[in-house]
Parts: sequence; structure tokens; C-alpha cells
Amino acid sequence: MTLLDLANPTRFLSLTAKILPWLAGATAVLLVIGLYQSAMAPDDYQQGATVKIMFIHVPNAWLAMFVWGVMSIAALGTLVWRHPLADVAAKAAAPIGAAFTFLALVTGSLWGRPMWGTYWEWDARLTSVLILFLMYLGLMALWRAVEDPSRAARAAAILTLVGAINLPIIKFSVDWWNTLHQPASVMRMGGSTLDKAFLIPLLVMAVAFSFLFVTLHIAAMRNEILRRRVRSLQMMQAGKPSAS
Amino acid sequence: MTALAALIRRDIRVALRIGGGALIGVLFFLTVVVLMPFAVGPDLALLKRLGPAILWLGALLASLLTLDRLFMADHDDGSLDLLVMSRTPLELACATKALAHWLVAGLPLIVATPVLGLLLNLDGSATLAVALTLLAGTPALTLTGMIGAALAVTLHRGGLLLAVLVLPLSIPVLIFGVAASNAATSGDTPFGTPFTILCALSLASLVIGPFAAAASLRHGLD
Amino acid sequence: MTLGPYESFIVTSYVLVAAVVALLIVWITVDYRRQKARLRDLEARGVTRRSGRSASDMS
Amino acid sequence: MKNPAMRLSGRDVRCVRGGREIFTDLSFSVQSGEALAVTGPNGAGKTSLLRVIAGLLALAGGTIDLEGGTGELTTAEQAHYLGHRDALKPALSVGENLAFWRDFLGGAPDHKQNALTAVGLDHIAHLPAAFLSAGQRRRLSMARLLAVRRPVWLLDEPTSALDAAGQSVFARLMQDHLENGGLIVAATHAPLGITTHDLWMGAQP
Repeated sequence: MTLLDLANPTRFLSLTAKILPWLAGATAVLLVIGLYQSAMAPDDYQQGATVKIMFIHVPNAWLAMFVWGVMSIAALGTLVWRHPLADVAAKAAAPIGAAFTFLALVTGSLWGRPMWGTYWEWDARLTSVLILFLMYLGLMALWRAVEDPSRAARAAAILTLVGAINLPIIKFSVDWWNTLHQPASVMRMGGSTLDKAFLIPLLVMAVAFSFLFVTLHIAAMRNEILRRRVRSLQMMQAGKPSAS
Repeated sequence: MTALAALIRRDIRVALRIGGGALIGVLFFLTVVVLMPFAVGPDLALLKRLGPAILWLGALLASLLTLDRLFMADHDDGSLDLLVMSRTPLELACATKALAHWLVAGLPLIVATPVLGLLLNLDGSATLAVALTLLAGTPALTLTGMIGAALAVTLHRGGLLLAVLVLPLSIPVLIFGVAASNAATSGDTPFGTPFTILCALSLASLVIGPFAAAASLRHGLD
Repeated sequence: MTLGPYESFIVTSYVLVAAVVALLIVWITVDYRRQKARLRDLEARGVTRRSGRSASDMS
Repeated sequence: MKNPAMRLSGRDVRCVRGGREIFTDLSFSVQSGEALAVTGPNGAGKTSLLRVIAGLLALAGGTIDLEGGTGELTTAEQAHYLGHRDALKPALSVGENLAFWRDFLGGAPDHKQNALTAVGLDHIAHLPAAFLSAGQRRRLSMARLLAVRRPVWLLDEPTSALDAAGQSVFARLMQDHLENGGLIVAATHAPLGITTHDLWMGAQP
């Protein structure tokens, strides 16, 4: 299975049709294992049972960034290698990435509520994710603004790459802004000293969510290929004179 | 009646389909409000105090920016000529277009308000008050903004000129909108008075807006 | 398994994640059915990719 | 359904646009069953004349009257104007575009399908108007003239962008309209394919 094989959308469709059920099954199994382990995980001595939110918050936050990375590679594919599936991949990833980012935000604020007493704190990490979410929405708006997908692809690819370069800068500025205004008093996650009892369920959940993303992404890419096929057929149909 | 229903259906459809900008206004609103704390600092007490004002400013700018194309799009594709020529009074057509625009661009702002209230540390009653004042006040913004949008067609210019024309007109709405929201938050002034005035402003602009816009369109065509 | 004083927060987060993921799955499935139906419809009208060279496999 | 006998006439019409006098002392007259072809070089004011009749440009002098029409309606309200721009929304489907104008201008519900068939677009009614070529867009705006009955047709370069088949379809539609007692004022460079009276604008040749 080389990149060249996948470049043909028809082959991509037939290949993924075979792979997709297995991916979905693997995702389901991993999720069940992950959820079971999360349920069995002990309470944290500081946070109590709220630590369970971590098992879904962290994978979502991780995917929020990972999906932007996938889109950046796809953007390079569009701009540099002109790979025919690159903009399909980029377009299909955006709504999924936005959904994961949204979940990261919401679970983050639900996790923070017991710690801070408010749902929202302008904490550096949450704020950065919020900005990432806005950028996802902007990217989706860009895809929707232009009817011709191949024209939108260039613009979206440039925005994605600029975003990828800018995101660390934004993260750094927000960190700086945050420490300027308030000494770091907010919750700190265990960091590297995370106990094994938490680490294993977390890793399983992270892998499960990654599988979930890959499954959804491939399915969404298939839809996008079909959508473009419909579009080009319709344009052909419009070009033909009336049958009657 | 069929004519106006058809117009409303068309405008909503065009706004919601690919290429339409229905939800960009909300996105702008979201971005402006999120930007504010970076300027004033993440002090939750301060944000709570400024919250209604920030939300109102964001909603004002968002509803103004999306108005740009209200008549311009119809002018560019020639639809406006037919709207002017039709048997439906142009004033009614303008009011209908404003209603369609408010439904796709104004209403989502109000729906987004609770989320943003959360970010600005507003409590439930304050958020509700802001949402309520926006519900009463955004029609006035749309209707006065429509005058500017009609003038923009006449002058073949949109964008910043529109903002310069319309922003001064929306000062009263801003004053009473924020006053009513603050009254609900702090509680030392009555909520009813500014809120009633806000409703009155919306009703007045419902009368003035369509007539001014229609007059401007009629005389501005060439 | 007891979830302590913040049970509602934990349950809400899990339910929300499940709901959003379910929404994604439903959206993708519905979208797939819709595109397939359109393709079938076009085929029924005699518009196929083989009938013209202009429609390449892509775009 | 035949239209009652009508006469559209202009006397000493003057048009000023952007401070410049486009034409002055222009008189014309068309009655039911007649077509007036407005010809002349670019810039002579053909489009301006149509827009003045349609009420889209202010009359700077003279009078325009429609005799025999519905009394309380203005000339514009009894006229169709087919301008350079097609008044179509690319995001809407072909059928939706036509249905909107039919509903907005007050046409009968069953006219939509017939109108689309008449201009040869019925097989792509469900496609977005964005997919149409320039000629097809023109055909779609022609369909508007059929979906809603109006006695006066004001046509600005109606056959531009149309192929030979499209032009003959349009000629037939115009002929039908005239036979039903309608009247047509068309600005044109090319022959329309129907008998017309000519109104030459600009310097005498």
C-alpha cells in the first residue's frame, strides 16, 4: 500500500471499504477496554473522582492538536506535492477536529469547575484550546465560503499552515499573558509523575480516541470523494442539452 | 403574502447554503469577545463588570459587519431591479429582507450569548438579562444598519463606509442595551425603564428603517 | 464505584463526549447515504463517469 | 388569455445620468402585438431608455404612458425587465430560482414546470444555478418571463450569450407573446428573428 496507490480515489474507496469495518471494530474494542479501565481507576488523593474526567479530556485535547497536525501535512500535500487526496483529507478532518476541540474545552471546563469554582478560568491551557477552536471554526467557514472545493483548498491549505506556525507563538503569548496577570495558581496535572494507575487507562483511551479519529476521518474522506464525484457529474449533466 | 414568504425563504436559503455567510457573524462575535480579556486582562471580577458592555459591543459589530451585503448582493446580480419594479411595496420587501437577515444573523448571536457569558464569568441572571436586551435591541441594529446597507448600494461602496454611517445611529441602542443589562446585574437601578426604551427604539426603527432604505434604493438606482 | 461529590460533572462530561461522537457518526453515515443516493439518481438519469472524458476521477 | 389592447408611448423623453445628458426629445410608440427594436451604437442610451421605461431611472423630461393597462398599476409593475444581469442566486437550484421569482412576482403555480420545459432546462431543475453556463443562465431568466404573465417585456440584449437554438427558441417565445397581445421593447444589436419596428438612437447614419 504505497502513497501512489492511494492517490487514485477509486482505489482509495475500494481499499477503505475493506479496512473501515476492521478499524471501527478495533476502535470499539479499545474504547470498551479504555472505559472499563477508567472506571476501575482509583480516585486521586487530591482531586477525588473528578480525575476520571481526565481520561476523556486529555485524549480529546491531544486529538485537537493532532488533527491540526494532520491537516497541516495535508496542506503541504495540497500545496507542494499536489496529491489529489490531500485537500479531501484536509477538508474532512476540519469538522472532526473542531468536534474534538469542543469536547476538550467542555470537559476541561467541567473538570475545572470543582477546582476553580467557575466553569471558565482564563487559564493559559484552556485559553489556547479556545483559540484553536476558533481557528477550526474559521477554517470550516472558509471551506463553506467557496463553492468550488479545489479553489477553497488552496486558501484553506495556506491558512492551515500559517495556523500551524502561529499556534506555538499564540500558546507562548497566552502563557506569558497569563503569568503576567496571575501567578500560576491553577490546577496542575500530575505531569510526568502521573501514577501508573492513571497512566495506563489514559494511554488506552488516547489510543482508542486516535483510532476513533482515523475511522471517522477515513469515512468522512470517502463522503467527500463521493460528494465531489456527484458535483462533477452534475456539472456534466448541466452541460448536456435537454434530452426532450 | 406569498411574495414576502418567498423572499424570506430565499434569503434564508441563500444565507445558509455554501457560499452564504450566515454563521460568520456568530464566529466574529465569538472572536471579538474572546479577544477582549487579552486586552483588559483575565481578572474575572473586572470581566464580570465589563461583561454586558463587551457582549453588546461584540453583537453591535457582528450585526453591522454582516449587513454589508444585504442589498449589495441583490444589486450585483440584478435582483434588486426586479424587487424595485415588483408590485410588492419596496418598504415591505426591505422589512422582509431585514427580518430574514435578523433570523440568520441576529438570532444566532443571542443563542451564543450564554456561552460567552460563561467565558466572561457572568452569572445566570446577568446572562439572561444580556440575552433579553440583545433580543430586544438587535432588531433595531439590523433595521438601522439596513439604511446604511441601502446607502452603500447607492454609493457603490460597502465595508468601512457603512460602519461609519451606521455606528453613530446605533449609539442610543448601545446606551440603553448596556444600561438595561447593568441594571439587571447590579440591581441598584430599575431594569424596566431602559428596557422599555430599548423596545421603543426597536419599534421606531421598524418604522423608519424600511422607509429610509426603500427611499434610498429608489433614488439610488442607475 | 462511587464518584464522590462531583458525580454530576463526571457523568455530564462522559455523556457529552458520547453525544458529540454519536452526532459525528450519525452525520457521517447520513452524509454517506445521501451522496450514494445522489450517485444512484444520476446513474439512473444516464449520467456516468464513462460518458464523458471531462469528468476525471478526481474533483 | 389575450391581453387587452395596449399602447406604450413616450413623448420627448429625456434622460440624464450622472450629470450627463444621455438622450433628449426621444419619442416612440408601441402597441399590442408589436415589437420595438431599439438599435444604435454603444453608449447611445439603449439600456438607459429601457431602465427609464422600467422606472429604474428617473425621467428627466417628457412623459411615458401605458394606455389600456390595469389602471392602478404603474408601467413598471406591468412590465418584465430582462437586464444584462440574470437575477439568479448561484446557491439556489434552477427550480428554486424560478420558483422564487414566480412567487414573488405573483405567477400561477403550474407555470414553473412549463416555463422550464419551454426554455429547455427542465432536466436540470434540481441543479444549483452555479453550474449553468452563460447561455443557460439567460434561458433561465427567460423562463421568468413565461412563469409570470406581464403584458410589457423590456429586453436588454436578450439574445446575447444564446446559441442558435436558444435564439430560435426565444424568437418563438417572443412571437407567442406578441400574438397574445403583448408588446416588446428590446435593445439589440442583432436581429431578433421577429418582425420589429426599429427605433434608431444616436447620430443619424
